Parts: sequence; structure tokens; C-alpha cells
Amino acid sequence: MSQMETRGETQNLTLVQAVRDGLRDEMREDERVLVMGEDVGKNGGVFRATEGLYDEFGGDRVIDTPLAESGIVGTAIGMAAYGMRPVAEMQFMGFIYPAFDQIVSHAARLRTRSRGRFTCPMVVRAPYGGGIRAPEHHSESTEAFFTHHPGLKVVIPSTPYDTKGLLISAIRDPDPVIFLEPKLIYRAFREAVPDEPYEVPIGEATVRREGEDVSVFTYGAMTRPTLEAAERLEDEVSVEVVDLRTVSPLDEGTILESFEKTGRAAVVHEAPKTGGLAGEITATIQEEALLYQEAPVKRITGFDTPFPLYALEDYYLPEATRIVEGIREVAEF
Amino acid sequence: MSQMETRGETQNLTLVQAVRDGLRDEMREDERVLVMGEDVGKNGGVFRATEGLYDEFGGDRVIDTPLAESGIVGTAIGMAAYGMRPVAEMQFMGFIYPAFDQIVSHAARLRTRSRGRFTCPMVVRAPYGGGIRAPEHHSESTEAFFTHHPGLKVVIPSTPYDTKGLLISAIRDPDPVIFLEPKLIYRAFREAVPDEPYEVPIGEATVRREGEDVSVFTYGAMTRPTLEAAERLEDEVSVEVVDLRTVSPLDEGTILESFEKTGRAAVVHEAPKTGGLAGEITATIQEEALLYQEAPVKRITGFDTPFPLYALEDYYLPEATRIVEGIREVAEF
Amino acid sequence: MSVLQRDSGEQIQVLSENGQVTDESQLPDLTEDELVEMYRYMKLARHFDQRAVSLQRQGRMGTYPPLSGQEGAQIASAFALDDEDWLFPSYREHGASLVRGLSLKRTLLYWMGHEAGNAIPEEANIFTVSVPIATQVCHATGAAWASKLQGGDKAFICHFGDGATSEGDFHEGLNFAGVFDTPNVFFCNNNQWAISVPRERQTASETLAQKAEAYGFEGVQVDGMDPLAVYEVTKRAVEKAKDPGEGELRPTLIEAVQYRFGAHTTADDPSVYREEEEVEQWKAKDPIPRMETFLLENGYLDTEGVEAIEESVKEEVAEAIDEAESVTRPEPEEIFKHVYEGMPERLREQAAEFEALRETYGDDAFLEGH
Amino acid sequence: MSVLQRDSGEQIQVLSENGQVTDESQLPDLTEDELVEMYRYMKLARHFDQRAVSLQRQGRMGTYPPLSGQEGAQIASAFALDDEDWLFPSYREHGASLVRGLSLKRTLLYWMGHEAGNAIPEEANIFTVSVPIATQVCHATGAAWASKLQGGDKAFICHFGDGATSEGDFHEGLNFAGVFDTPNVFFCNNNQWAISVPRERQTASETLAQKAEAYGFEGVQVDGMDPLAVYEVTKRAVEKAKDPGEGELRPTLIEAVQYRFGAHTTADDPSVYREEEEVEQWKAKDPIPRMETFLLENGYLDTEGVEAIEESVKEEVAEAIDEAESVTRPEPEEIFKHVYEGMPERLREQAAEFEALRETYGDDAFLEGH
Ligand SMILES: Cc1ncc(C[n+]2csc(CCOP(=O)(O)OP(=O)(O)O)c2C)c(N)n1
Ligand SMILES: Cc1ncc(C[n+]2csc(CCOP(=O)(O)OP(=O)(O)O)c2C)c(N)n1
Ligand SMILES: [Mg+2]
Ligand SMILES: [Mg+2]
Repeated sequence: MSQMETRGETQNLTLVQAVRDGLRDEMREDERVLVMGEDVGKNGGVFRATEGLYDEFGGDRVIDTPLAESGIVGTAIGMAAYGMRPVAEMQFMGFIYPAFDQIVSHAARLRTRSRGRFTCPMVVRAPYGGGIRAPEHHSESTEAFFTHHPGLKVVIPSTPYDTKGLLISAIRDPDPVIFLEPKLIYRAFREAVPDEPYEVPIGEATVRREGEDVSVFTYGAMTRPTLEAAERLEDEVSVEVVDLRTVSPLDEGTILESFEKTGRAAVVHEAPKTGGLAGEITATIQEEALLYQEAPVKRITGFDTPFPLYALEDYYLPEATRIVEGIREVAEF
Repeated sequence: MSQMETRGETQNLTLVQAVRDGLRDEMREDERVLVMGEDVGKNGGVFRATEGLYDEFGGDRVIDTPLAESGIVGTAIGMAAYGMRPVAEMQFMGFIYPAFDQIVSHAARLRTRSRGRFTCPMVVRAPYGGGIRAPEHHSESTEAFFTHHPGLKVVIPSTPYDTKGLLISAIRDPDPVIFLEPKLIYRAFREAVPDEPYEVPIGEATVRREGEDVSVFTYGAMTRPTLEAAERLEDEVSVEVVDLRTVSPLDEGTILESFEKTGRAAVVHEAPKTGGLAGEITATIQEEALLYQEAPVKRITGFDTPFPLYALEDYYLPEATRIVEGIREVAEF
Repeated sequence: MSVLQRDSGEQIQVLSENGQVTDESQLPDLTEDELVEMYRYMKLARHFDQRAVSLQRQGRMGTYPPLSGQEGAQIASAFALDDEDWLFPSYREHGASLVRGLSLKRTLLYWMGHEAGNAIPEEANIFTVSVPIATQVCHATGAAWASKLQGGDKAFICHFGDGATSEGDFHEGLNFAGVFDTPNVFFCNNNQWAISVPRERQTASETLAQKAEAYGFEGVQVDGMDPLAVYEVTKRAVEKAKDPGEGELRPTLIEAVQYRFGAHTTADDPSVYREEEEVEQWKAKDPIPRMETFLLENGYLDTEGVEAIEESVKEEVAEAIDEAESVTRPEPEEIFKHVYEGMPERLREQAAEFEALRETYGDDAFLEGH
Repeated sequence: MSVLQRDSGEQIQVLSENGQVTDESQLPDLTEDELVEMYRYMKLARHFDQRAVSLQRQGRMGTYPPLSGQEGAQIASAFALDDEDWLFPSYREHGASLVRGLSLKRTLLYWMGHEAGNAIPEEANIFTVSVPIATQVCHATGAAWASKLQGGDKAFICHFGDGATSEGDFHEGLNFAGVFDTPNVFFCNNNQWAISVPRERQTASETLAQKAEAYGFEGVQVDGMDPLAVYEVTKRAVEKAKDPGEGELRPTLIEAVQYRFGAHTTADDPSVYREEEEVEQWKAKDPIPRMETFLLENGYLDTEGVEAIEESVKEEVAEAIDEAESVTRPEPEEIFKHVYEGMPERLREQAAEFEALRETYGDDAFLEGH
């Protein structure tokens, strides 16, 4: 996949392994980095994202905390302000809300409030999204809550290579980063990932597939069905697929460049339609490039309903069929 | 102002008095209704929105709670499920976040989760918005957090008449309603408000000023500067001002009807631009009415920054000058 | 405010690990039939649990949280309620919910991913399962408070784990209960682990019961694998909730010390974080043989009785599984229902759009992906 | 775990309400100069407070939270810190912050709505003011934890009110402190009121100090209007944070019992919810005359000294007000600064667009509206 640097040694890793690899590399490079959260220590995380770290770095740097999300993020803020680089795990995105106040009222505002005297270089990691037959509250994708709040960055990788590079960038970032991991594809495929630490820059989208007729903007776990839909449509419509990778701040340059070429677009995400990122992207497009626009931007998203229990989750999630249909609608408008 | 029913006795009330009037009427009508929150009892609320209720209804129905927003909303959910109609006050919108989990994970989902066996007929009231020279965290308008979550309704009145009618509708609503009160105009003006209880329906926008050239969608405290801007532009541009009143669910019918007439639009709100309601409204317009669109929809909003301390707040808030300029841009495109 | 039975040496216990009565004075006032019924429920819960785990293994059910080891606390605490009382469960209370009238079929359906499993029947006073830890504590306080304001005379029991005591909502819910003197019983299933995090890592306080000190009401620690002690302690708390003594507050925090024999959920591998030895030690306290010995030795039950119960619980579980598995996948329109009382326009459009697509492409088009 | 001085009768006190030493054994080890300095700080804080309130009345400042009555707790607790220790204040700690090196000018600027007031100078170990109640408790625990991990030897004091103890973040922050044994002093300014909500409505526990029981570390109740007692208790807690005894945990919860003489903020009218009589009762405990009597009677200070101090604090406050008022309104571009280390493109555009508008229309166009 595009800008991959694969000089030097590489390993074939899954996305979740790339998370661990990124954490381990940064912990080796920078002793201020520590990992904290529920079950991240001995257990290695409920998805094994922190496996082996406890053994390598010990309990002072890979910290099993009490079950208290506000406490985790709140103490991590204190740590970050005091010179550490905490990476706090929220076990599932659906359990991030008890920490919402600490994230929006403090992590996001400490720099502003203190005019730069205190900063909050921390990462809040959380697996997000549906499709793994999990219980209630385990399938959320509410990234739009965080993209609306100034002071936060929000990153969502879709490949193992990007995962490691973006996570390292997030840890090195001087500001708080919400790092959302598409757990549906934690183990879906492997990719060559350099052994050495490297950065994939925050704030840059990437074109996963070039096309001429319709631009489709997506991210995270929806990148794969979107690419699949593009392939299915190969003989009909030339689809460009842009993987946003960072959803705050958005890479307007890449979005507009693609759109100005195609004049038609769709946005695909799992989150509910109303108030989701698709609306923001659509608004940006028409603000900056209305004169190029040849069809309404189609929002192919989760429904405006709570995420259903898993017997129905396949219907909830946008998949290739809905995406194909949506793109066709845009192409044929 | 439009659909005002003023038969019967009326009183000239400010917006905050209309809040109190609505609460009192519903408490008289329905003994399941109770008011709870920090300082709502003897003190009558820090804005005097519940003044006199404690004396009239006593401490069992006008309840001073401990200082704990999650506890307030969480216990109110239990009460609502158990047959009461609690109206919980959050002292300022900036202090609603500790209750965010209870609101999005429970209030919004109880009906879905239990297939209608349990419901959550509660109102969460909070004063929102800037302009009153208040300290940090006292000037937020983060309605977009709540409009993105299925299962909630979000109401923001802009006049005393609507305030009473919408609040009564919210209390009678079978589902949870976030009721945001524009504190900047709590006492800005008076209006005839019927003594009798009445409903202003949730989900219906209203046209505050008719016009032909540009539609401006707004709500809450921004309605007044928007009307002012429209007046200033009188000789130049014929501006239609739509007061949304309910921001979730949006009244798409009224929005589209206005837009199809003018073909040009702006949205005005205090909240930060990115991820704010203006984006959602813009996306909806281009989805449903692209062929009518003659100019980009202009978002005239707060900046993508935390709300500044009050020495700078006047610069942050959209006011008539910025609105005039934005409308002109739309008209001249 | 007295806090009873502060440390483990002082836990309330009625039956020893061998099923011998250690404290006659605390023997609950239960008939033979009731004692046998409690035992049968425990057996039923245990067997259900084993079958549920194997259903998950066979791909017939999603992630499931087992309860084995915790039957004593679950069954006895639910048993101590009066008919009109309410239960606010966490996600692991299949046993307690069963006693209170939630069928095994519904519990299975829920973990099979059907919303219908959570539609508590009107006649059962059980709140829906709460997955976000400790959040239900506030709901239980609120409901109890409402009942008190309505002049009701009911108790509201709320179950949660040791891990839950670290959450802010535990604190806020109990604090409200103290201030508004609500008829609550806060029942902490301290099973020593919150997934992989041991009890000692959860808090530095010696017991969880002593946390009641912060809220001004009573905290009690009980041997949670002793069904008779659990029953007795809960019963007293329920009574106090309804009719507190002079100067006493209604709420109680009960810490039921126990152990989860199995994994946290079927997605968990406990061998990564705990020793088999520890599990074995706690298995010696297994509530079921303990209760069985008590019943046999007191002549309330004989070995045939035991066998008959074993047979009957097997049948009952098998039947529940058959019933649950014969329920067909819900229709996708269920997704759009019950979001609000009425369906907003936009939702109606989304449902219609989706239905149209489904008609065009057929169901399989949507199911293949994942 | 011992919880000292559980109820009000057992509060730690060194000076009686009349300024007489009641407990020689607890007299802190302070020099004459230090004692006088503490007294001067208290006078300075009181005078500052009176002037700040009147600035607000005159429209020269926004909403302001007064501290009168709480000088004893604020000044003495800050005084008990060593230079390298850290202070995590709530919004009312102008006195404590002053002792720790935050100028009155900055405090004024902050309440005049200038971000600059919150830019703590590099040399002052003070965290920025936290407005959302109790949230700073977690920050203080995190910073103390980081310091401990870094091998530091500092104590971290965190101030909050009685109302704050009801918030989930209080619970989570103290619980983490217990579990990770962090060098924290949690200093609760129990001033009897959280705006209009009295202490009894905040929690049913008899004291706030006993809430430490839930976290496994020590809780102490002290007469918060007795500066010597506050100093002594805080000093001991600071020492324990750095060097706990065998088997002791580092954190302490101190409940300093005191009273807010004035309104909650200048926006509040306390006559609506409390009796003047109550205020008068507490005024008898005023820390300032108490300390003054002690100093005078022990010959550490004479009446000329008192007068000289009165003069000098007036001057100091007047100067700070002049300085603060001579600071011009910040430039609007300040809004866009410090949101991130770098400025994202979209923010740059917004800033530029706004600047252009301002050039066209002039400043007044934006300021008139409100
Ligand atoms: C707010 C929240 N955070 C995290 C989780 C994930 N989670 C599910 S169960 C669990 C451990 C719960 O431990 P405990 O309270 O002791 O209950 P037990 O499972 O042992 O019965 C965790 C962390 C959750 N469900 N909710
Ligand atoms: C999370 C939150 N909720 C509500 C408020 C509004 N508020 C400001 S001060 C206050 C009372 C605080 O009381 P207490 O903790 O006793 O401190 P005191 O003001 O008495 O010093 C309230 C409710 C807030 N700042 N933060
Ligand atoms: Mg547990
Ligand atoms: Mg107070």
C-alpha cells in the first residue's frame, strides 16, 4: 500500500501486532512512555495489544489500573503534564464516556488554558467499531464526538503499516491524540511492517486506489469493504478510494484534490449518519469546491440507531453491497 | 412571533421566567414531575430558573442533590424508568460531561435495549452558550455531541413563548430530551406567555422572518443577532431567518422548503465549526436539494478553539457583523 | 455507624466449607422446601453455565460471562427478596435473574445477540442488564428513591463486582443513597478478579464493605460462597431497607466474598494471569457441595433427590437451549424500532431505503461480509 | 488503618477561638518570622479578597469567588509545603497560590477574563486552576505518581471543597492514590457549603475525613480556621507523603473544617439559603484575630507591627490592581494560539478570515453586540 517504506528488516504483522510493535518500539526509545489501563499488564490486553510489554518493561511502565476510566485518563493527564508520555487504553470505545469530561475539559484544553505552560502529550487508545459479535456497548464508533472538540487529534488507521507509524507519531505528538483501532480488522490480514520505528504523519490522508469518476472517503475498518466495492464496480465506474487515516484535523488538501478531479463523492463510515464525519466532509467539499460538484455527496453510514446486538450487526454495518449501491447512485446522478 | 397562541391570560415573561413557569405548570398538572440538581431548591437555581418551586412543592419534588452530575442523571434515569418524570438540571452545559456516559449509554438507549419495556421520559436542562462574562467552562455550546447520538432529542428555544411550550412538550415527551437554554438571553427581553400550560411541538422549526434571497438557519441565542443582521441587510438582500428550535430531530421539511425557495443558505451557531450542526445541515441540504443550490452554504460559527476567557469572548461569538458579512458572501456568490 | 465484620476473619458465615453449621444463631428461617429449592436453583445455574460455555465454544453463541462459583451469592441474594422487590443486575447475574423470573431462554437469547432477550417480562421486577460497569448503581438508587417518594415499600437490590467499586458511579450512587436514605441493598460480588486485575490492585482498602463508611451507612462482609449466610445477611438488609431501626439508614453495602471458577468471559484466558492453585483453593469453598452436605446431613434431601434434581436441571436447560435456538434471526427492521416511541422521519427513510436494498439484493448480500 | 479525629469533638486544634494555645504538644516548629509571615499572608489574602469583591461590584472584574474565612486553611496548608512541592488548586485558592508564588496581579487578570492570568510562571510549582469540580484530584494523583516513578521526592497537595467529595473524580483520584501509593495530600476545604447545598446534604457520612477509609489511607479532621493546627497536620502529611512509616501509605485526606464568610461567588446571594446567625457563629472562629492574639500575647508582634502590616498589604494589593488594570485587552489572535503546538490549516484560515474582517470593520463592530 502506497507510501510504505520497506527498507530495512520487516515482519509480517497484523494490525493488532503493529499496535504492540509501535508501543514496544517507543517504550524502548523513550523511557517517559508508559502504558496504562484495564488488563493491559499481565493479561496483555483483552485483544492482546499489549502482550509481552509487561514482561519486557515491568509493572511501573505497563500498568494495570483500577476499573475507572475517568481515573485512568485523569491521572494520565497529570502524568503527561508532569513529563511522562502516557498511552492510556480504554478497553472498548463504548467505555470511553466516563472519561469524556477529562478528555474534553482537560486533555484538550490544558495547553490553551495555561498558555502553553502545561501540555498534555498523551495518547488515548481504544478499539472501536462493530462486526465481531460482541455484546452491547462493544461496537461503538463515536469518533465524531472527539473530532468536534478543539485541542484533540483523532487518528484511525486501516493497515498494519500505518498503525505502527501513526501510533509512533501519536506518542511523539506534543498534544493529546485519540487513537482508534478498527478491531474488526485487528487480525484480518498481515502486512510487512518495518522493525525500526518510523512515523506516518498525522493529518495526511492517502489514496488507496486511484480513479476518475467518484471519490470515496473512508477510514478504519470501512476501508476494506470500500475497496471491495470499488473493485466490484471496476467495469462500470472508476472509483478513487481515499483513506483519511486522521479524522481530526482532516486533510482537506487531499480530499479536495480528489474531489476536484472526480466532481462526485461518497463518504463511508460505521458511525450513525446524523452528525457523523460524512456531514463534515460534505460541508467542507461544498464550501470549497461547489463549482466542481456534479452530484450530491452520498453518505453511506451506520443508521441513526444504537448499534444493535450482534444478531443484526451485519445489517447495520455498511458493507460492499450498500457501498456499491451508494457509489452507483452518485455516478448516475 | 409566529405561531404564538395568546388567547386567555398572559404574562410578560423573560426566557428564564418562562422556564420556571413551564416547570411550575407541569408540576401542578402532573405529580410525577420533579426537579433535581445542584442548587435548584432553596436557592432557586444559580440563574433563578427554579425560583419559588421549592416553596410551592417542597423538598421532595424540588431536590437539591449532592454535587455529582453522573449521580444526578443516573438516579434520574432510575426514577424515570420507575414512573417519575424527572427534570434534571446541569448547572452549566460545561458541567454536563461527567454525566455524558449516563446520557448516551443509558438515557438514550434504555428503550432500545429493553425493547420498550423500560423508557426514560426525562429532561436534562442546561444553560448553554457564551456572552455573559462567565469563567472558563461556563460558556460551552456542545449540542452537536447530543445530536449525534440516537435516542435523544435536543431542543433549544430562543423566545420566552417557545421556551415554556417546548419545555412542557419536553416534560411530556416519552423519551429523553436535552433542553438547552440560551443563558445570554435569559433576561434579554420579555414576551407575552400564556398562563395556561401549552405545547410547542418538538421537531418543528419556525420562520422568524420571511425572505427571498438567502435562508439563514440558526437557533438559541444566535437568533437575535441573525435577525439583526437580516435587518441591516434589508435594502441589499432579502433574508429568511429560520429558527430551528429543535436541533434533533431536525425539521428537514422546513429547512428544505426555505432552501428550495432561496437556493442560498447560511447556518449560524456559537459552537465550533468543525463537526457542528452547520455541517449536518449543509450535508442534508445538498443531499436533498443540490439542484436548487446556487452558492455554497456558509457556516458562520464559533472558531475551532476552546471558548476563550471573557476578555475575548465577544470576538469568539458570531455577531451581526460576521453574520452580515457571511450572508453577503452567500448572496454575492 | 457500625461497620460489621470488617476483615475476612470476621466475615459472616453460617455453613463451614464442609457444610457444617458454624453459627446456629444465624440460620435463616427457611422451610425444607425452600432450602431444597435454593439448592436446585444453584444446580440449575451451574449446569446452565456449563452448557452456555460449550454453546459458545461450538459457535452457537457469542461471548458469554460464566458464573460458576458464584451461585451461592446469586441465588441466595435473589431468594432473600420479597416478590415485590426489584433486582438491578450486572451482566453476570443469570442465576439471580432466573430466581426473579427471567427465563433461561431469554438469557440465552441475549447472549446469542437478540435484543428480545432483554425484553424483561412485565411481571418480573428486573431491570435490563447493564454492561457499562457500575452505571446501574445509580439507576438502582434512582428507582428506589422514586419508589420511596411514591410511598412504596419495596427494596431494590443491585449487583456489581469488586471492580465496579472503583468507578465514579459506584461512589455517586451510594452517596445519593445515603443522603436520600433510599431502600437499597448494594450487593458486591467480590469474586477477587476484575478480568485480570486482582482485588488488591482495585483498591488499597482492606475490605470493600468498609467503603460504606464513606456514605454513612452499614457495610457487611459475608462469605459469598455460603448460601445460608448470604441469604441471612441479604434478608436483614432488605428488611432494614423497608423498615430501618431508629437512627439507622436504609441502605446497606454487602460484600460477598467469593470466586469466579471460570474465565471472565468466554473470550478470556485466565491462565495468563492467575494460578490454577488459587482456583483449586477456592473450589474447596464451592457453594453447591456445601449446601448439598447440609441438606443431606439434615435429612432434607437424599441421594435420589439429588439425582432427580440433576436430571431435571439437565432437561430444563436442554429445553431452554432448544427454544432459544429455534428463534429465528430477528428481522432487520428491529434495528429501527424502539429508538424513540415514534419513528422520526429520517429514521423512517433510512429503514425504507434499507428495505428496498434488501429486496433488490436479498439478505445474503448483507450477511456475507463479516 | 487508623482514621484519626473522627468527629468534630476530636478535631485537631492548637489554638482556641481566643487565640490561646490548647495543645502545646502540637505547636508547629516555626520561627517567629515565619509565624509573622503567615499572619501577614492571611491579612494580605483577606484584604485582597475585599478589594476583589468591590472591583467586581464596580464592573471592573467578572465573577469572582471570595475566600474570606478560609485564609487559615489556605495559607497554612501552602506554608507547610517544601519549595519543591506542588500545589493543585481549585478556583478559590488565591491565598494558597499566592504563598506558592502566583502574583496577585495574575489572579486578578484571570478573574478579569485574561488567559494570561493562568500562565503560571515557570518557577512556581502550581498547576492551572481547575473549574470543573474535583477533576484536579486525578491530575494531582497522576503528577504525584509520575514524580514517584521518576524517583522524585516531592509532595503534591490538592485543594478542593466539601462539595467536591461527591464527584466520581474525587473517588477515582483517591482510589488510584491508595493503590499506587502516590505522594499526595488531599486537602478538603470543608467550608460547610457547596453554593447553597449544606454539608449534611452532600453526604450522610459523619465526617469527610472518614471517607479515607474507603481508600485504605489516613483521614484527619482539623480545625481549618486554626492556622497552626492546619500547618501541623499538613506538615505531617507532607512528610508522610515523602517518607511513610513502615506499613503506612503515603496519601492523606485532610478535612479542614471552616466557613466561607461571604458569598460563593459575586454572582451568589447567600441570604437566600443561610441565616446570618450561622455566619456570625463562625466569625467567632475567624483565623486572623486568633492568630493575631497569639502573636501579640507571645510578643512576636506588637500593635505597631500589626498596623505596619495592614498598611503594607493595602499598598501591595493596590499595586497589583493597578498593574492588572493597566494590562490591555489581549489581541483576538490569542484565541487561536495554544490550541495545539502548531496551528492546523483550518484554524489558520479561520484566524486569517477573522483578521481580515476586523481590518475591514474595525474592532468596535465585534464588541458592540454584547
Ligand atoms: C465502564 C466499563 N469499563 C470497562 C468495561 C469492560 N469490562 C467488562 S467486565 C470488566 C471487569 C469487571 O470486574 P468486576 O466489577 O469485578 O465484575 P466481574 O466481571 O468480576 O463480575 C471490565 C473491565 C465495562 N464493561 N464497562
Ligand atoms: C463539575 C462541576 N459541576 C458544577 C460546577 C458549578 N459549581 C461551581 S462551584 C460549586 C460548588 C462547589 O462547592 P465545594 O466543592 O464545597 O467548594 P467551595 O465552592 O465551597 O469552595 C458548583 C456546584 C462546577 N464548577 N463543576
Ligand atoms: Mg470481579
Ligand atoms: Mg464548600
